[in-house]
Formats: sequence, C-alpha cells, structure tokens
Amino acid sequence: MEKLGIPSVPLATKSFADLAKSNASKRGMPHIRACFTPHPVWGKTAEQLMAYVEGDDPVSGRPLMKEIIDGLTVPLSADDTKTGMMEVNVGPPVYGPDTLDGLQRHFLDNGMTDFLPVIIPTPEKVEAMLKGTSHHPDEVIGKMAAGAYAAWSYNVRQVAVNAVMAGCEPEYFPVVLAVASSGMAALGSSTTSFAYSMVINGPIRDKLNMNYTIGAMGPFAQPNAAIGRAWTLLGKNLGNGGIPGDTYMGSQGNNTNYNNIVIAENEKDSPWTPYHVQKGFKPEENVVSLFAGEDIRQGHGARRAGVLENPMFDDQISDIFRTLTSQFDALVICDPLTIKRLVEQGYDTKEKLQQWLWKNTTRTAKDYRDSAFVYTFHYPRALRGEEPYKTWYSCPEDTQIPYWPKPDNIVLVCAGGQTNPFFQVGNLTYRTSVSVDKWM
Amino acid sequence: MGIPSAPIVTKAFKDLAILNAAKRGMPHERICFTQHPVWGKTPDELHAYIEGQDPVSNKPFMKEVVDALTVPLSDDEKKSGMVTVSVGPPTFTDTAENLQDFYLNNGYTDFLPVILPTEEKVDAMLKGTTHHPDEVVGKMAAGAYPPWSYTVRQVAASAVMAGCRPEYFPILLAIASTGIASLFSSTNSFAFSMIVNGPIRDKLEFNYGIGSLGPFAQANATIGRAWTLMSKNLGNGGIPGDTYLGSVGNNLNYNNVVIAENEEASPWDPFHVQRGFKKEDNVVSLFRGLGVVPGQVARGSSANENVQFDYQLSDLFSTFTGFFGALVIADPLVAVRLKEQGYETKEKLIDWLYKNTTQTVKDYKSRNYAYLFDYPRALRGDEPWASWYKMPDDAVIPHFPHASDFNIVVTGGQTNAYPQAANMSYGVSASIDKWM
Amino acid sequence: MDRRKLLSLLGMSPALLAGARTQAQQHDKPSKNGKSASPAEAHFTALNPKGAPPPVKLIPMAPRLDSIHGKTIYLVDTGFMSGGVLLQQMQIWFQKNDPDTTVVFRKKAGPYMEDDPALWKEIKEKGNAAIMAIGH
Amino acid sequence: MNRRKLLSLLGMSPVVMAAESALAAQSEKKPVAPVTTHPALARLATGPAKITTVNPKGTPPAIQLIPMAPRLDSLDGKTVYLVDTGFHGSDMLLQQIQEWFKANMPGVTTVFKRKAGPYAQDDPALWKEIKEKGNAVIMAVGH
Repeated sequence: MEKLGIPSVPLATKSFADLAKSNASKRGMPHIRACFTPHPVWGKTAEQLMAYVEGDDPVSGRPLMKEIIDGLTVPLSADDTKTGMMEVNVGPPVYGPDTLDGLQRHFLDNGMTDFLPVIIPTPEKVEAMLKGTSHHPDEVIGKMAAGAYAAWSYNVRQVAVNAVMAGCEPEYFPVVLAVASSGMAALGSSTTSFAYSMVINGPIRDKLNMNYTIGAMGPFAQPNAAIGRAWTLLGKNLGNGGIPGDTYMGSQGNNTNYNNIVIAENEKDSPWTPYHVQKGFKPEENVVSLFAGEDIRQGHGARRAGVLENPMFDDQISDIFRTLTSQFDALVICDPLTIKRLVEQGYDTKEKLQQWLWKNTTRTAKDYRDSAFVYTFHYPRALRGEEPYKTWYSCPEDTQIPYWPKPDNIVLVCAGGQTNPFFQVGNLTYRTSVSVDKWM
Repeated sequence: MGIPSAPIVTKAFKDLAILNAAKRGMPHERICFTQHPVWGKTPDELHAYIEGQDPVSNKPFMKEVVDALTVPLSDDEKKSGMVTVSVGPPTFTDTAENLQDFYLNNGYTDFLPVILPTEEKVDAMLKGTTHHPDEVVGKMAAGAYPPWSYTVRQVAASAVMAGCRPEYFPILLAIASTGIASLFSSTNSFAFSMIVNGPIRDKLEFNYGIGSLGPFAQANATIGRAWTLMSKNLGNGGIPGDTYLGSVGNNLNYNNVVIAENEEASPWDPFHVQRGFKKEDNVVSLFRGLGVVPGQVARGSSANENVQFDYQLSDLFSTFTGFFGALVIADPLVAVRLKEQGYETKEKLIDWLYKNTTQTVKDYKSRNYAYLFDYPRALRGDEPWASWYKMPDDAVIPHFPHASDFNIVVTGGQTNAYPQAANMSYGVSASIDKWM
Repeated sequence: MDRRKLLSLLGMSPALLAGARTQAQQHDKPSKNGKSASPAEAHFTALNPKGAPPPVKLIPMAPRLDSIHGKTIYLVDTGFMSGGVLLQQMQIWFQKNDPDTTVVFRKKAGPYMEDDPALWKEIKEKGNAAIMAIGH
Repeated sequence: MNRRKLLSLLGMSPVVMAAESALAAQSEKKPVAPVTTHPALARLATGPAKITTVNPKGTPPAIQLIPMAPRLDSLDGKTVYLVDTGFHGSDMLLQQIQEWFKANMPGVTTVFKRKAGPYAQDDPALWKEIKEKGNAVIMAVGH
C-alpha cells in the first residue's frame, strides 16, 4: 500500500507488537507506523471493541485513534523515506576455537539448536558429511522461509553443518539435501501450531537401516530420529524460523516439531503400491515426500470397529476423519496387518480405499461452515469464486458435502511392526516429493 | 501353580515371549507358536493354523501343544535359584567421538546426540540436589516386567545425557521417584505427558508462552527427553520387540509432551492446587495416553464471532477413547473466554463436559478399545462397564466413565484462542521440592 | 522489547538504524567457558549453521496527508476472526467524531496471506489512506 | 534369533543356560576401550583425547528361576483348561483347539474360560478353579 503511495496504518493486537515491527523491517520498512489494540479481538462484543477504539494503544499508551490519525498525517522523517539495501548479518563463518562444552553452550544460547545437545560441526565433521554427496559444497541449493518472509538461501555446506548437528551420518546426507532443496521449512509462522511429516520410499530405507516396523514413528532408529530432527534445524538456521514471537507464532506449540513425523514406508509388508510409485516414481527410486498440517492421532477411538472378529477398518478410518479439518488433508498410516485385512475386504489398491473413504466421509454444509478454520481459510476463497468452496458455501445447510475436494486428498501409507492391526491418521497435506537420488 | 501349562503365542511375538518367560524365571518355558495374526481370521483359517505346523519349530502345532504338557522335564527346566543380570561395567573410556557412537549403538540414547556423562558432568549434576548419590530413588519397569532400581547417581547420568542443567535435576528425581516409564510395552503406541507447576517454572525459564509445547526452551526440551532416556536406561524400556511393542510407534516419545502451566495468565486454579498442593509448591504431574490433537478443527468453533469452546471440545472428544481420559490444554485466551461464558472454575467446565459428551451404547460397544479394555472389566463386574454392557443399544451413556477422567491445564502465548486436547489420563503428582 | 534491540536480534545493523552507511557487523565472540575441568578441554572450531539472508530493500513510506478531513479512508479486514467487527466499530467512531471523513469498509478476498490486486487498485484510485486490521 | 542369543542379550549368563550352578554372572560384554589414558597425557598426544563416562543403566533385579511344573504322562482322561486372555481372535482359536481335541483325542476333557479383568491383571478365582479341577492349561496370549 505504501508502495502505491497511499499512506497506511496497519492495526494489530498487542500480542503481535514485536512481530509487526520485525516483519515490517524484513519487508524494508523498519519505521512503519503500526498501531495496536488490546488482545484479543476475537470473541469480544461490539461494545467491548468500541471501548478498544476509544481507549489507548497499549503499546504507545496514547489514544488509539490519535495514533491512527497521526500515523496517516504526521510528516515523514528522513529515516522514514530512506531507500537502498540493508544487509542482514548472521555472524562469522566459524566459531571458536573453544572447548566442546563452550561451543555446545554457544550454539544453545544463540538459538541455533532445538535446545538439545548437538554434535559440534567441526570442519572435520562437516567435511565427512560432505562426502555423502557428489554435489559441490558451494552449490546453492535452495531458499527457505518460515512464512511470508523474504527467504534465506543456502548451499550444500550450510546444509551439511545442520546435518552434523542433528546427529546424521554422511550416508543420510542426500535425504537431508533433498528435504532442504524443497525450500519447505518444518516450522511455520502461523498462530496455529503446525506439524510436519515426511514419507520416505525406495531402497535407501534399508541401506540406511531406517525403522519401518515396530515403533516406526518413535525414537528407535538413528536415521529416522536424526533426519527428522535435521529438518527442524534447517528451518531454524537456514530458514530463520522458530523464533517465538517473531518467525514462530504458534500459540501453544507442537511437540512433533522436535523430530517431525518421519515415516519410512513398510513397502516389504504392504500389498499396496508404495507412495512414491503413486506419485509417478519408479519403485527403485529413492524419494522423500513432505507433508504439513495439524497433528497425528490414533485410531483407537473410532466407532464401527466391527467389535468381535470382523474389524471394519474402512469404517473406522472414516469415523476418525470426522474430527479432522478440511483445511488440511488426511495422511493415513496403516500397520501391515490393517492393510491385509482391508485387502481381504476388497480394497486391493490404495486408490479403491481412497475413493471409498472420500465418498463415504461426508457432513452437512452447516457443520462444514461451523468451523474456525473453514471460516478463516475457505470462506475468503469462496468469496473469490473458487470451487468447490463457493458451492459448499452457497448450497442449503442440510446438503451432505465431502470433507475434501478429491479422493487424492486422502493419502495412504504403510508402516508398523505387525504386533497389532492399528492405524493412525495425520491431518496433514501433501506438499511435494523430491528425488533423493539426485542428491547422492 | 504346579499345573503344567502351554502358552500359545503368535509368531510375531516369538522373541518377546521367550525373553518374557526368562525374565519371569522360566528361560526354558515351552511356548507353542501359531501363524500371525489370529484377529480377523475365519474359523476355517484358524482350523488350518491348528492342523498345520508351529512356524517356529516347524513341527505339527498340536503335537507341540500335547508334548509341552506331557514330555518329562529336563534338568534345566527343573532348575531353581537366582540369576543376576549384568548391565556392563560402571564406566567406559574412549575418545568422545567413539563414546558418542558407543552410547548410540548400545541403545543408551534416543538415537540423537547426547552430552557424554563424564564423571565431572555427573558430579556437577549431583550438585543440583541435597540427596546422597547412592540413595535409591525408585524402581521402574516398561510394562509387566520385574522393575529395575536406580540411585540418584544413575538418574544423574541420564539427566546429563539429555542435556539438562543441574538446576533441573530435582524435577528428574521427582519423575524417577514415581517409577513411571515413558515408554510402555504395549502393542499400542502410547504417549506420555507431564505438567509442571509452581515457581520453579520461572526459575528454570520454562516456556509456557508462545510455542510452549514445541522446541523453544531448554528446560522443556531436555526434561522431556530425559524421561525417555531414564525409561530406556533405568527402566529397561524401549527395546523394540522386547520391552517396546507399539506397532506403529509415536513421535511424541522423543521428548514427551511437557506442559508448563501458564499460571499467571490463567483465570483458574493451577493444576497442582487442584491436586491439593499449595500454590508455592513445585510439582510435576504425569499423564499417559494416546496423543494430542488440535481443537480448532472441531465443529462448534463457530463461523461467526460467538465461539463456543465448550461445544468444540466436546465434539473433539467424540473420536477419543474412553479408556484414557481427556486433558484439555487451553490457551489462556480460551480459558478467559470460557470463564466469561460462566465457567468460573475448571471443575464447572469439567462437570459440563462430562455431562454433555455422550454416546449411545451401540456406538460404545462398536469401539475397538471397549472390546479390548472395557469388556473384560464388565465381565468381572466392574462398574460402570458392567451396567453399560447390559443396557439397550439406544441408551445414552457418558463418553468417559467418570468426571475425574477430565483434566484442564492452561498454557500458551495468547496469539490465538486455540485449545488443544490430549486423550490422556492423569497418573500421579510428585513434589519437586522434596528432591531439591 | 524496543525496536533497536529487536532489530539487532534480527542481525540488522544498529549503525544503519542510526542513519549511517550500511556495513556488515561482526558477531560477538563466543564466551570462553574456561572453567571446564573436563578432559575434553581441547579447543575446537565449529562452523556457523546459518543460511544466507537476502538483503532487505528499504521501501520509503508514502507521503502523509495534511489532515484526514474530507478524505476517503479504506478500512481493510484481512479476514481474521472479529477483525471486521473491530473495523465496523471504528467506522462508527469516525461517523461520530469526524463525519467529514468518508470511511469505506472492505473485506479482502482470498486467504489472508494472499494479495487482492483488485482491492489495491480500487484504493489507489478512490482512497487517500488505509487502515488494515491484521490482528486476531 | 535363537534362545541362547536372546538370553545373552538380556545379560543372562550362558553358563546358567548350560546347566552349571546358578551364580551371579559377569557380563560377557567388553568395555569399548579397556585402556584408561590419563587425561593430561591424552592432551599431549596428537590424537583425540580419551575421556571416561559413566554407564547410564539402572540396576536390574536378580531373576528367581521357577522350576516348571511336572508334566503329565499323557493327557488321556485329564482335564485341560483353555484360557483366553482377551485378545482379538484368541477365543476363536481356542475353540478350534477344543474341536481338535474332540476329534483327535476324545479322552481329553477341555474347558474353555475367558479370563476376567484386563489382560495385564490376574484372575485369582480362575487360577483357583484350575488348581482344583484341572490337570493342564493351554493359554492363548497372542493376537
């Protein structure tokens, strides 16, 4: 707006005071005249909000409306009209020499970790990591931002430093590079506390000894643990994410952000097509597919379990879908035993089950519209005329509508150790698949 | 008991069954194996299992069963006495790099880098408490195994490894003293959580503001992680196929869900005060269950400006198991709004949620966990399950058996009025001050 | 946090903020924790794990109005919960306190992080100033 | 994995398995590097310094060996209890076993019982009944 020559005043609530300032700076207007109301606005009555309008700006302590009018009318200072480029400094290329303890503390105190011990990225260790790829250390491989900020760029060496810190072995490096090349950060800057997940396919799962059997998603194998953790460190150090109040705004946070949800698909015990093959890769290719969304939840609470000797997993999965948001998709993780049972029920392909689940998981338009997420994310798209949201907002309240626009919004993968036919459901959306082989 | 017995186990549990019998003192128990799985098979298929071979011994299955009951015992099988289990030497010496690998390869870690527990570092950790290093703190087991015991010093080693500072140590001792492991040997993939209350939250700079459940503070990160390392090292948990059997696993097991309550921004009594502690007491309360889900996805979150968090939470609970409780994790904005709606206390909200979160008996009986966990209790006559199983299909019953299955904690940075909720049950609260 | 501290945390040079010429700033040396009695006392060098932030292009702010009297001000709702109600209260405030000012309320189309070029065009053509509610 | 290897993983001495006298077993595991280097010397050396770290493991309890119950000469004319611990499908499996006995060893009396209470808990009433009326037990603990 300012670029268009129209004086403007952004109005935010007090909780966003730091964010609004640092954000404006990153966009090149360090002196923007932001005004603030008390927090929150949501859930307040019109009378309460009028009191906000007639009251003081809680940041400046001056009457809010005076702040706003001054913001639009007080002449600009020299700083306000400055143009040019401003460099952002991230410190020297190396730290030390210092003791390992001293360096451990330095990395921790400077926000370069997830607050857990790291392997100190000495030149030797980074060199060893770089041997895990044929790519040149100086090759610039991508850009990452933790939200709607200017993205930071990085090269192979900078990715290696973070891979060392997370505890990766050099053989894992191509997977980490593939993730980094996607430019997707595992820490978003929304007030929602997002979760992130990756599905790994191909022979590399066995080469790296990834765990896809008992405890597949838990702390039971180094590649699963370290690769997942590296993604978060990439988000912090390469994408400048994860600074609470600045580039991280999730009100309550998400425990899965430590290591992200790493799923090596159990291709061996699954009668279904592996996920990367569904995405058009060959079975022998190594691929990492990235997801973002809300959380992952277990299927135990589902109704229609069929109780005795006849478990109906299609019904159960559909029942769990009822408390997911349509803003994100569904990533269903099935133990091989669950899949065997589903195949016996007639779902001999993932596509058949996707189709059934999509058709049979519906709700009324009234329930659909009665959701905070739908209001924030879908309603504006409906206003813009986007389908199917426009129809979903204009149809009668009692119309049954699906949870997602297409069967493809439901993703099925296999992981687990066959100790019990369980399943879990992530409210997560597929973003992209990246070849790992390209980064070998 | 003096009665010969033949346990039948499916092939998937072979290693587990043998190890388990050994831990109970019968290293030679005669276990017969069938194909896996049994669940979902037809009578004809099961008949074929029985007529077929034991997939482990490759001998006819029923011959194995009959032999197990009738072939005379060998000398080994008659043996009694005590066997000691060794965990290796008290210290290891090598380069830092080799030791990092050694700890990882020997299952002492969560497969992520640790601070190596040198004697100097362990001694520094021990300065975090007045308790004697040799004092036995408690016993822990990852399931129905004989528990291992541990001293203050042994707890300190895991605390160092996780990256804790000495001032965090009393919290770890409090957790260790409960004997609850954060890795459990069920085929379910359980999750664990802790609530920290009292002035120690500020003293240790716990994060209970923006991103409180995420990787944004050393105290939250390392204390949560230390619980899992203690469960592995002190409780012998987390060995897949032996003491860990969760089929699919749980990402929350890395650091557990550490919740420092935002007591300052909450309009309600803090959790430890609800449990009978004083406000100035420092307390850690432990939970176990399935996981954490976000609340803003549920219905009742309202497309207009009149958000109804009570309905929203209740809707969210409809896919929870009633076997575990419901832990509401409310951002202070949510709590303040609920208070404005008339829930002056946590207890009032719990009362509403308990009464208004219901299901039909038909739906209840169709739930997986009901058959697995509740039906056997009903058989034994335990209430309310015994009554629920006798009611007509269309009777409406509470989703959770008791109002005490609900708990509420307030945490978060007030950037948005979002609640989260965990399908988790309260276990126990332990005083941290006792371990200072 | 004051603006200067906040910006220096971002790595933005205080020199620049004081109006001096842009220059790269040297980062503080790591604290030497010399006390350690650990045998791992040898000193090591470690690489900086940070990526390369792009330089930030400074954008001059638009010239301010002499007064808002008689001008047209757009109140833009970016779509967060209740932002619209807040701006409607503000519209009422203007009607009461400064009736000569024309106040136009608009809800931005599209998700909150996406632009609405049609609206920006309209404001450019018909408006003199804008107030945007980006809060919650 | 064979039984011996499995048990040695547990830290149980192979000596015990080989039927010698039950005595406290020393671990077979070698420490990674038995040589202790004085830290001061290590620092002078060109290679990386060696350090000493403590073993983080807790103390496992000693295991009381339980002699197995004497076996029967034959199942003929005996009463065998089939105990279902409540996992999905195990009741059906035991019913199939019951039919197998009827068809192949009709001299055996079989009694099918579902254990009451959650799977991890004992059912003392049932144990008492078996002790009084049964001669042998087949327990399905699988899945």
